[in-house]
Amino acid sequence: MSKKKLATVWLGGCSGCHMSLLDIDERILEVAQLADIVKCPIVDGKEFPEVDIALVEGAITSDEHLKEILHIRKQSKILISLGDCAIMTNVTGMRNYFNLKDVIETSYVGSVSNDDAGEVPNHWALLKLNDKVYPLQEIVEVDYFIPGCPPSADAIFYVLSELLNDRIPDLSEAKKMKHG
Amino acid sequence: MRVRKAKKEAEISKNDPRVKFLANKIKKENYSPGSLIEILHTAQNAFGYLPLNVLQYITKALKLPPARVFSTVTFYHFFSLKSKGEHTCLVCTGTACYVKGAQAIVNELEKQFGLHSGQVTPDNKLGVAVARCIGACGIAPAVVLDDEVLAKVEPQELTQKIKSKLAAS
Amino acid sequence: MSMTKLTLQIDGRSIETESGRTILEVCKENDITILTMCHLKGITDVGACRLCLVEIEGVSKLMSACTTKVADKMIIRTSTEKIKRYQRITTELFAAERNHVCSVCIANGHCELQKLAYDVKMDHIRYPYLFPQCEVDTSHPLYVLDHNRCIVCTRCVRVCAEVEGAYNWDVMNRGTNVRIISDFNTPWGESITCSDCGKCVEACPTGALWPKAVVQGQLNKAPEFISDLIEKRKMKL
Amino acid sequence: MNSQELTTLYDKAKQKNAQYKHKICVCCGAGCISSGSEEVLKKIQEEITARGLENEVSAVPSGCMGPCNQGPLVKFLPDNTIYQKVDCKNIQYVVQRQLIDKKPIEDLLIFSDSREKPFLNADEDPFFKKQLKIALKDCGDINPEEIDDYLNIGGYSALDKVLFKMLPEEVIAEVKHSRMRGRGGAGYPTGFKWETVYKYVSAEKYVICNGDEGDPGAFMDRSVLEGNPHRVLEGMAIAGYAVGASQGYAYIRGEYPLAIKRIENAIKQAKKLRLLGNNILGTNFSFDVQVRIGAGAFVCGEETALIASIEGKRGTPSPRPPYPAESGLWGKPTLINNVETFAGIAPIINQGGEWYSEIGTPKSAGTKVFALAGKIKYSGLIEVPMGTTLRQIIFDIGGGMQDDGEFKAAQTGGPSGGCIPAEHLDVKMDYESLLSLGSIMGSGGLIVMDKSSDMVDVARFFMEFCMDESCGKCVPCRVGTKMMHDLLQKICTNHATKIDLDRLEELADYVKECSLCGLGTSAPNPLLSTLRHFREEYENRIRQFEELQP
Repeated sequence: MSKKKLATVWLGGCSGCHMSLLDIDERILEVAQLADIVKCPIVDGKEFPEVDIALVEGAITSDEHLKEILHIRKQSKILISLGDCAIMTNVTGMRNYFNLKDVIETSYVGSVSNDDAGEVPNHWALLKLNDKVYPLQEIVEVDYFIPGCPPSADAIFYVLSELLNDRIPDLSEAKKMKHG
Repeated sequence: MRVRKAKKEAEISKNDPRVKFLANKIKKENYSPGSLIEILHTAQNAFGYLPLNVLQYITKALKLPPARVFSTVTFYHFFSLKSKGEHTCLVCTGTACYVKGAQAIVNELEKQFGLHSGQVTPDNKLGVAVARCIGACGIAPAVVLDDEVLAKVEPQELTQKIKSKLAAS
Repeated sequence: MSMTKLTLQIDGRSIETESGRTILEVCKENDITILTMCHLKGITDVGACRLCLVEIEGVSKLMSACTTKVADKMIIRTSTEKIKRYQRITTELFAAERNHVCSVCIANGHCELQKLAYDVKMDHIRYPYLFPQCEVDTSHPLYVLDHNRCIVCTRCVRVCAEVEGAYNWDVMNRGTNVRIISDFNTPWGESITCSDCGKCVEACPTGALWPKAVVQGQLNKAPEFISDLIEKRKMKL
Repeated sequence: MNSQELTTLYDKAKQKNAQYKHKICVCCGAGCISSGSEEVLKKIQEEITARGLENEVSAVPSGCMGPCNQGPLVKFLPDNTIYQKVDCKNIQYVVQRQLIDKKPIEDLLIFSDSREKPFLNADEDPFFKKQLKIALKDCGDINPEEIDDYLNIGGYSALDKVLFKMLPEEVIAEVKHSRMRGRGGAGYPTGFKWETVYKYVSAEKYVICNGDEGDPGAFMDRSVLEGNPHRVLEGMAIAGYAVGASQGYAYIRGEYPLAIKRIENAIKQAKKLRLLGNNILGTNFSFDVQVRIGAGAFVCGEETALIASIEGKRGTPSPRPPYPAESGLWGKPTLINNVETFAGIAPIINQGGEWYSEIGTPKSAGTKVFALAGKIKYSGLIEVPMGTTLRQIIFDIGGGMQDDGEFKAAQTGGPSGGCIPAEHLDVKMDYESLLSLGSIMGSGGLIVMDKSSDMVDVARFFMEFCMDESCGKCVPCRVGTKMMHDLLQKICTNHATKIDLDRLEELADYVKECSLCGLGTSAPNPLLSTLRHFREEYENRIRQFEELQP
């Protein structure tokens, strides 16, 4: 069995899911035996390569994310939504009940600590936020979901090891599903 | 026990002829909670809408829980908690009217007066609403302007008519 | 009303029981799981959440177990593939309707909706979230009403009216605009009918009603307390 | 008053009518009123007086005559000549030519603008000739505001007959024998419904007339209530006698002020003659009717919701069983029938169930009123035997398509029904045939659409209606209709993919199977029927969008 290619992605989220991924601790060696981690927020690499499995954390909040996820979908055989932000927008999506403009004004200008002295940053390198935040499955087809905020390390490892061994994971059977 | 600090609404005047009218109706219905909707109809006809103090009056008279009354009022589209304007324009958007261009009327009203369904002009002169079907499909598209049913309405003619009404008042 | 013995079949099991009971009661007595949300033992059933739908042979419609009485020789199926599929959709619609952000919810870990999601194996929601703008009413000195987490099961409404007798709550508007209200949609703290008893809070299955004295992760509601209370009230001591 | 006195009343009414050589009926249905018919009536009455003809000619308002978009309509009896679009300006001329010169003005006759040769006797015109009127029989010929006019045509004789010559069981047997089915939409056999209520033992029972006609595009109940309110009251009283109820409620939409006014007036008149109220016609039978006004909620057409509304509550439906026949209004056995159903009762009693059962098809007896609207030449109200084909209705009666457009589909049953495409134009209009095409009879709304109609948008329109009218009690209807509407909107604006369509279909099945009441379970029907007959319209839009994707 040839080694599989694995990538992890960090979109609109807090990186807590990646922390949870690291919490699989020494079991990462088992993963490493079956797969090469070719792309990950802490591995340098410009282009998103073709991979067998992509673990995507976070929701789609901006044009940039939208472009990224469409590209990732094309490059990946299996796409996994990792964590509540990717699946249900979670905290990232809590701005969806308001106008984007109001949200930005409130954060940068109106917030108490600013004494009304703040201003909305406007730099070309900053993300251009979309009006609404979307979960991944509303934009692309998603193959597996690992809910949780963050998902447990056990759940992440379970799904990875099943897929790397060409088995179909079923979180509900393993009693590893967790919302929130 | 916490201190109850229910906000007081303006009392309704016992001398108001509309209140007397309402009181008579409630008496005629024997203070029966079952006649709540009939009484609300009477109140709305008299007041044009259902002000909160009128609801409180009805609630007390019928000995109903306030939440029961409020939930009933908000369930039925006929009842309004806000004043609807001196002149009202009700556009029927039933199937027949829709097929024959009710949407164009709604659009024209929005264009001319900036009003969506359920809105009133800031000066409270004109209110616009849509009805689901007033049952006058043979004369579609139909509009009710201040209780007058207009047949086969042309958007521009309607807005002209409204404008002359507004100018006259 | 005289009770007559009757025999029926649920999921292939032959069960003896008495007339006058609902399918849900009979299932519970016989350890047959039926998912519910708007049901709370002791208060009037309304058949609103549609989770307890069952198939009955010879009946073309699915029937809600909480409101349908058993009859002799009834053949009932509670967990066919079709029913499971519908239960999952119901759960998804619950979750997509309001803003159920488990990770920051007071009821996280002690929520009946969350448990339901595990029961129906809901790992994600296939329908677009509605993200409605919902209010949080903190005006009451002891409790909070958070419409973001409300699923409009109306257990609070019925407990307040039927058990406490205060009738503080009801439902306003219709369709997806329905909201639980106190009095004339008055802030809860200004209600003239609420007796501050907290029964609605115990009855609420989610994080929509909660006591201010609790921090996240410690909320532990006891709706069965309400059911016990109703039983005790029936006793003549 | 007793039966004897009723006969005297009949004689009196006959005498009163006999003195007139001519009767002029001016349609004062809501449609014609909005075209100015009340003014026309006033002018005609003035003209009659001016000519000193008031002892020979009576001019009265009447109920709906049918062709609503030709109004104001004026009918001259006994010639049965109908003038259309009558203008106040030419009344003098019309009266002169019709009554004095006996030379009817062909150019003003009904359908004169579209027929080569209009008919002097309107009943010979295909629009009327192909109809068979039972429920609407006297609408348009009598003054709905005068009980004398109803008595003159033998009104309340059916009530007289059941009170003195029939036992309640016999009345029920007669109705069962007629094989009449409920005209409100579901088509439940009326006689069986009556029998069920009759069998429950209770000191109090209720009869409710469901006039909460909320389907957009339907105005049958309205026309019956406006045109012949006494017929409905008589039907209700007969039902009350048959099932053992002494209190009736007429629940009428608040949107129908004229219907409310006329039925209230009719109740007053009937009570005065003791045809309603205590000890009707001197018997032990008492029956009173109260009007309840709806407040703008479509769901209140559902029986359990309607009951909640009459009790003064939110009109939210409750799970059945228990059925209203067992535990309805105030927990008592309750009979609920539609306006049109009640309007059909007196003829059944007078002419026999056998007569009625021979009209229509074996499974759907009798006649049905339809409200024709949309892209059809002659829109308005018609009544035909069950089993008349859609083609006959649209092309023979309705005069075909407006502006000679091409027929695309007909929508029946409103938001609970479906669309019938051109290849099924020869479908028989009866309960089973419509059901087999994925539509329903419903209460009788019939909207004709031509090629300019977008079927996806039609589905979206009805879904929006259901979403707005959902009471919000059960989850499938409350959230499901909203989700389906959003998905349809997405398809309409060309933003949807194949997956969206799959989701939509799954939701449609779910909402249909799981909703608590009829509004929810039938809400997906317009969607499902357009998907069934016009699937390519959905797929084209999806293809268009998917082709745009990189």
